Amino acid sequence: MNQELNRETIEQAYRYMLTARKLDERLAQLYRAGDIFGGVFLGKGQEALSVSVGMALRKGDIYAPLIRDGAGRLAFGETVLDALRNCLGSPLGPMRARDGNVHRGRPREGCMAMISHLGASISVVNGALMAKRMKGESGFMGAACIGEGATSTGAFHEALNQAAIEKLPLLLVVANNQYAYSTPTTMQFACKKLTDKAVGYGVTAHEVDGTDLESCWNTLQSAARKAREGEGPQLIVAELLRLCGHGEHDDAHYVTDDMKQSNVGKDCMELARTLMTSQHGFSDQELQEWETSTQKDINHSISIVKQEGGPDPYTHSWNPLATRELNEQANGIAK
Amino acid sequence: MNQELNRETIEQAYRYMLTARKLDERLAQLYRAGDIFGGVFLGKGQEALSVSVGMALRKGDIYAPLIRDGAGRLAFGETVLDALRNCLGSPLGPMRARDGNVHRGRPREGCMAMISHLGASISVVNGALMAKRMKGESGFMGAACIGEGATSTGAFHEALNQAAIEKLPLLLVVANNQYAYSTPTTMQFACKKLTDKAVGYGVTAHEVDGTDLESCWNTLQSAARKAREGEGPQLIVAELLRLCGHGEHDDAHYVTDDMKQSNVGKDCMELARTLMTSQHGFSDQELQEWETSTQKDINHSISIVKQEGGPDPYTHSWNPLATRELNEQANGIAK
Amino acid sequence: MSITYLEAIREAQAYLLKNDPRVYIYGQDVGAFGGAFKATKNLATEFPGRVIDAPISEDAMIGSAVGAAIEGLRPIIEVQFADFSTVGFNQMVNQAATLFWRTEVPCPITLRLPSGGTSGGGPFHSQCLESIYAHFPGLIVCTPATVEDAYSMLIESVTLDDPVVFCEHKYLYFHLKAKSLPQEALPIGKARIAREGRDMTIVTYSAMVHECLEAAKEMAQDGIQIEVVDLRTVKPIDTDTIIASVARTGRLLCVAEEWPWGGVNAEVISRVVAEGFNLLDAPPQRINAKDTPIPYHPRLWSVHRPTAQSIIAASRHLLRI
Amino acid sequence: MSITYLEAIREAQAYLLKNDPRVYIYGQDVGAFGGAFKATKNLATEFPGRVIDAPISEDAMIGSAVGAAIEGLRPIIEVQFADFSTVGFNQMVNQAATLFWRTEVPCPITLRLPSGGTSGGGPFHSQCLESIYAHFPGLIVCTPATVEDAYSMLIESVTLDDPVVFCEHKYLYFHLKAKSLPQEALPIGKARIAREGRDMTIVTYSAMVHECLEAAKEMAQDGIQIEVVDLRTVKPIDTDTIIASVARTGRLLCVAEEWPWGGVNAEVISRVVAEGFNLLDAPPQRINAKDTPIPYHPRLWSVHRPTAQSIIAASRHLLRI
Ligand SMILES: Cc1ncc(C[n+]2csc(CCOP(=O)(O)OP(=O)(O)O)c2C)c(N)n1
Ligand SMILES: Cc1ncc(C[n+]2csc(CCOP(=O)(O)OP(=O)(O)O)c2C)c(N)n1
Ligand SMILES: [Mg+2]
Ligand SMILES: [Mg+2]
Repeated sequence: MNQELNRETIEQAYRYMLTARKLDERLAQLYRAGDIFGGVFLGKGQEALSVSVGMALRKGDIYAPLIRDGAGRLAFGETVLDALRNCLGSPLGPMRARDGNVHRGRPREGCMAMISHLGASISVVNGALMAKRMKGESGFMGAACIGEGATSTGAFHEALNQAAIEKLPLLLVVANNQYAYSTPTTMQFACKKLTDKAVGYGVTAHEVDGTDLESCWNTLQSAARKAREGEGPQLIVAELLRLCGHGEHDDAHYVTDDMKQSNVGKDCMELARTLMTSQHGFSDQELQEWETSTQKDINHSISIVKQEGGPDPYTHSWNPLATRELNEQANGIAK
Repeated sequence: MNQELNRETIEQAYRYMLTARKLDERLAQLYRAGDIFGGVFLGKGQEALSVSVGMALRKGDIYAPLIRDGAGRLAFGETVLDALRNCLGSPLGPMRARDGNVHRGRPREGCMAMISHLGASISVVNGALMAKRMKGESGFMGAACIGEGATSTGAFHEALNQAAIEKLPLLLVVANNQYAYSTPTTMQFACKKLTDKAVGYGVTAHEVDGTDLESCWNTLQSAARKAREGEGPQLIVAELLRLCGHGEHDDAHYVTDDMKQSNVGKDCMELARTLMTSQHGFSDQELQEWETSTQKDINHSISIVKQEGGPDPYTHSWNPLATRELNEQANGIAK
Repeated sequence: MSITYLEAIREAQAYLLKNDPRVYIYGQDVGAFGGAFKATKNLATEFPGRVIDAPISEDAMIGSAVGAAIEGLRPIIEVQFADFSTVGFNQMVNQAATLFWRTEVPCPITLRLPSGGTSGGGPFHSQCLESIYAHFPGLIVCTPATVEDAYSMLIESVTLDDPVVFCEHKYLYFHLKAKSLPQEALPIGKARIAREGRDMTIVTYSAMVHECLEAAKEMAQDGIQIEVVDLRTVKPIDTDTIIASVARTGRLLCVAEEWPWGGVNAEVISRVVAEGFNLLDAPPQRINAKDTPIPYHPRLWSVHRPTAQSIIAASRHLLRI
Repeated sequence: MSITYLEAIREAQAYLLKNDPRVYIYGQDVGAFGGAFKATKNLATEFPGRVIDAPISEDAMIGSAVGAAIEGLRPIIEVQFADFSTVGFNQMVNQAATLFWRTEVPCPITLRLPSGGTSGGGPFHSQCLESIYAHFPGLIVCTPATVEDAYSMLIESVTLDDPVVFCEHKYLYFHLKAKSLPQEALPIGKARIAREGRDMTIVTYSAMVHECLEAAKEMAQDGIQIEVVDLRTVKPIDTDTIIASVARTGRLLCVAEEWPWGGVNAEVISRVVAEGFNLLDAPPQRINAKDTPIPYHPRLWSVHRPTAQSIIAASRHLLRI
């Protein structure tokens, strides 16, 4: 049974989206203030899709979020503190300052920690699902998120085909945000729509307006139900626009005005806000209060994380192997 | 304009097929006699498809044959001597005994020398076609051949997508011979038919009975015309059966009787023979004479090649680089 | 009764499947067919659902193994030839190798690579890729030279909590036989003195151990005693055992079938000179395959890779300098 | 006027496009956008149709370059970060590297790999993969350390009839400036004495040249004269220049930013001891990055890779033994 987007669930969804958006905004500020090492990558414009994925998942499921999945991560259980610790390089973060920004996860809790190579996490989710099946579990599902650019990778193809052969309960969620870095879709694929790929793998396709929370919600719920019920992989393609640069270093000047003014250019947050007030009886004031309190919570977390400081390289352990006795001196040079 | 399969062209096609089949049979014998180093891989059952590809190509085109394309290679200009020299390890062969069996080609003449990694030659053909376009050539085309198993490789996906984006005149010919080594198609893909993949790349698909020379001929002719006329990549999927082991070391016990007795299990050579006699007025005697003379020619070539002996390792040059002065001593060890 | 290197690999997998419900095998044609080399013969029947045919998708094969490992299983991935692992390379060196270091979640997967040259193998069915994997932090790389090690090291590989690249040598598959399977074994990470000697040390591994032993035997007829160290594991390297041997002999020759540039030999020599420079009476030498693709023709191949004869020549040279 | 390392790379490509109609550039975002690092800025406008955006398909990018090379063109392939070349690896090491040896048809392609660590880069935007490529026969591997070399070696790379892996260092992109572009240059394959000295030799390359020069400068204040050899090309290696330097100094330290196992340092040391054992007054030493993935946090990164300070410490150690 699909879960409905009712007053209760939409509040939850909206609050995750809001937190993700506010967190992104603060990260952008911190980046500009020079408080962040390396890059910052935001999910602006993709929150409705992302949260719908996160909320379609349950504890015990597998989730491989990607670069623009702040909202989905929160919905799947990531804390603001984890996110900030990772972005600010706290040794208390999930990756202990060894990896940064969007490269974070807690695999033990089902949240995979992406490597940068696009498309590479899909087969990892497949493997986890195969394992669950071999262990005799049931009712579980996995979701892997990618951008439309990543559909050009060999890894995407091999993994989707693998999932189809093994009939795995995989949601493969493609956020077609119209650009891969600066590359428009015309240089990325030549099919009419990305859902056209589904038939070639023998999987079910779902196309959805990624700017509309309700559509995203319903699509993800129904895809998730199918996956859990044994109908095999579900390919979800959401049309939307990246409302920011590829990273905060990028001014995205190449995004055309036409694109910005088109349907995909709408801001899912604004649309969700309207939905909340016009359809679900939330007041503007209520929303404003959430915004303020979210902002406050984030700021509070930031101040905590800033106090945690960075890692100490001298007490840091440099063992690449879990098998302690097989670790050589980390610099690999016999003295 | 498509070229017709008329009395003249079918004779040519049939003779290439016949030579390929006879050559294969002799190679199998040589293998069993211990005259061949390493493996032997045959194209039995795939000659009609293969020759149709080879004859759809012209001088100046690009061809990347694969493991079972003896007939197509001959049609594209390979000599029996080249084939035998490569399989028997003659230093006069196209690969000078450095590579063997199906790993042969003459890239300067448009015939790529396959590496073993499946799917890897498709993008090579793409690049050659891109180059021809950049050089201002026109009317050319390229064909890359693979088995259905190779459609599972990332390389296949990236290359077909690349060809589609660049709208290259590529024929991607998939011989669905129902097995990849021992693996049946159910463990290779989950789509209903492989032509279903075309729409997901935005390319044209052609499905063909690979056992029937006339169908293969017409399909390849029409696909080639489209490609040359600028309609972009053409995906051709031929249904047939590998009428031999994966290699001569394999007894193919896993091929089911049902499969052998089904439509794909028909022998394209036998069907072609019937076509020749019943439709094109060739007599059984004529065909018998060709068979005898082909056999004789091959045997003659074998005796030539056997006399050529093997390479001399001591006078052999061991330079991996074309830039002579940058080659180190081949063993890479400073003395 | 006698058992081949290949049978030992099969037996190790049978043992693992039987004794550890977390183990499964995934690879092209490994199921009903029993694998291209028959290393999984009958296992699909004996262990239904746990020996699974894969599509021709090395990237997805290895990627999925990482996911299964995260879920607590212990996959064995068979790649049909080591050479083809280059298309699954990224998942091994970036996904599997970094998982524990990044997340503290162990990644116990075993990648079985049928490696090395055989007659007529040619450029793409003969490669030795151990050094390519060993260069990346986070991987263990095993290169068993004996039937006993093929068996015990494969079992231990699957038992370890880290990703293991298991380079089994195709040349040894059928050639090498033992009386029986071992009851006990040296652990992964420890080298073995395959033959004792006082005049020089040869450090080697995998199929080359046998070429070196043959060379040593022949040299012994001239009264020259060569000590042969079988590395067994090329990452980590058991530097202590090597140095101890060099301390006894004063001379070091490293022999490997792989290409020379930056290989096991280079790594071993660098370690020995850094730690044991003063133990050396002569410059350490190495022999590798020639630095070209591996030739198809057996006559070319026979001079491309090191053999007992070229090892003898190098040994004599080393003893003179 | 001053020109950065990155601008030199752009200028080299502009020069090549202008002077050789066979040259084109292919890579993600290299067209109108000018590349992730702006190494192809404005080139798409200046040379219409010859600077082409690629899909996220490294395997197909490199494979297509081989095909174009066969047709007589000279492609430059930009991979966005060296780290991502692992998914195009197979086409480079098996298709491109073997083409000439197998078919006598040269394969003049240049693979540009933005390499090495920068602050906050982390495990997948910092890798040095030169040794992975150098291990395979048939490839030339360049690692320019200066603005001048970035320019002249890139031009020469594209001119050569062989596949070149061009490891350009991201840390140098903006940091490093020169007055002008060079009029002449050492050829690929030749090392350069970056600083003369009599007390010890440091062999290094790429960004580490500058750390070593800084170390040498500081040591000079104590009257210690370090000779710094910049390899420039790591395959082939200019062993003669190295040996000649060691002959003068008697001491060798190898410094590289990459992981230690089987890297450039190991290869250089193995060559030096084989050929120049008796020239050495002390055991050759090496410093590499630690053998773990490259950490994200600058504080961890600063101890993970070699720096002037750790090079000084190693140098002092080497001078004492
Ligand atoms: C295999 C690989 N090649 C190149 C890159 C560099 N890269 C990082 S993000 C990106 C664009 C991704 O576009 P898309 O998949 O559409 O996701 P989006 O950023 O639009 O969310 C590229 C090319 C990479 N991460 N992995
Ligand atoms: C990347 C890669 N993985 C594995 C192999 C080993 N291999 C060689 S042929 C083959 C089966 C090929 O099947 P298919 O593509 O259907 O072609 P067919 O042999 O049926 O003509 C396999 C798995 C390979 N050559 N390349
Ligand atoms: Mg995108
Ligand atoms: Mg097949």
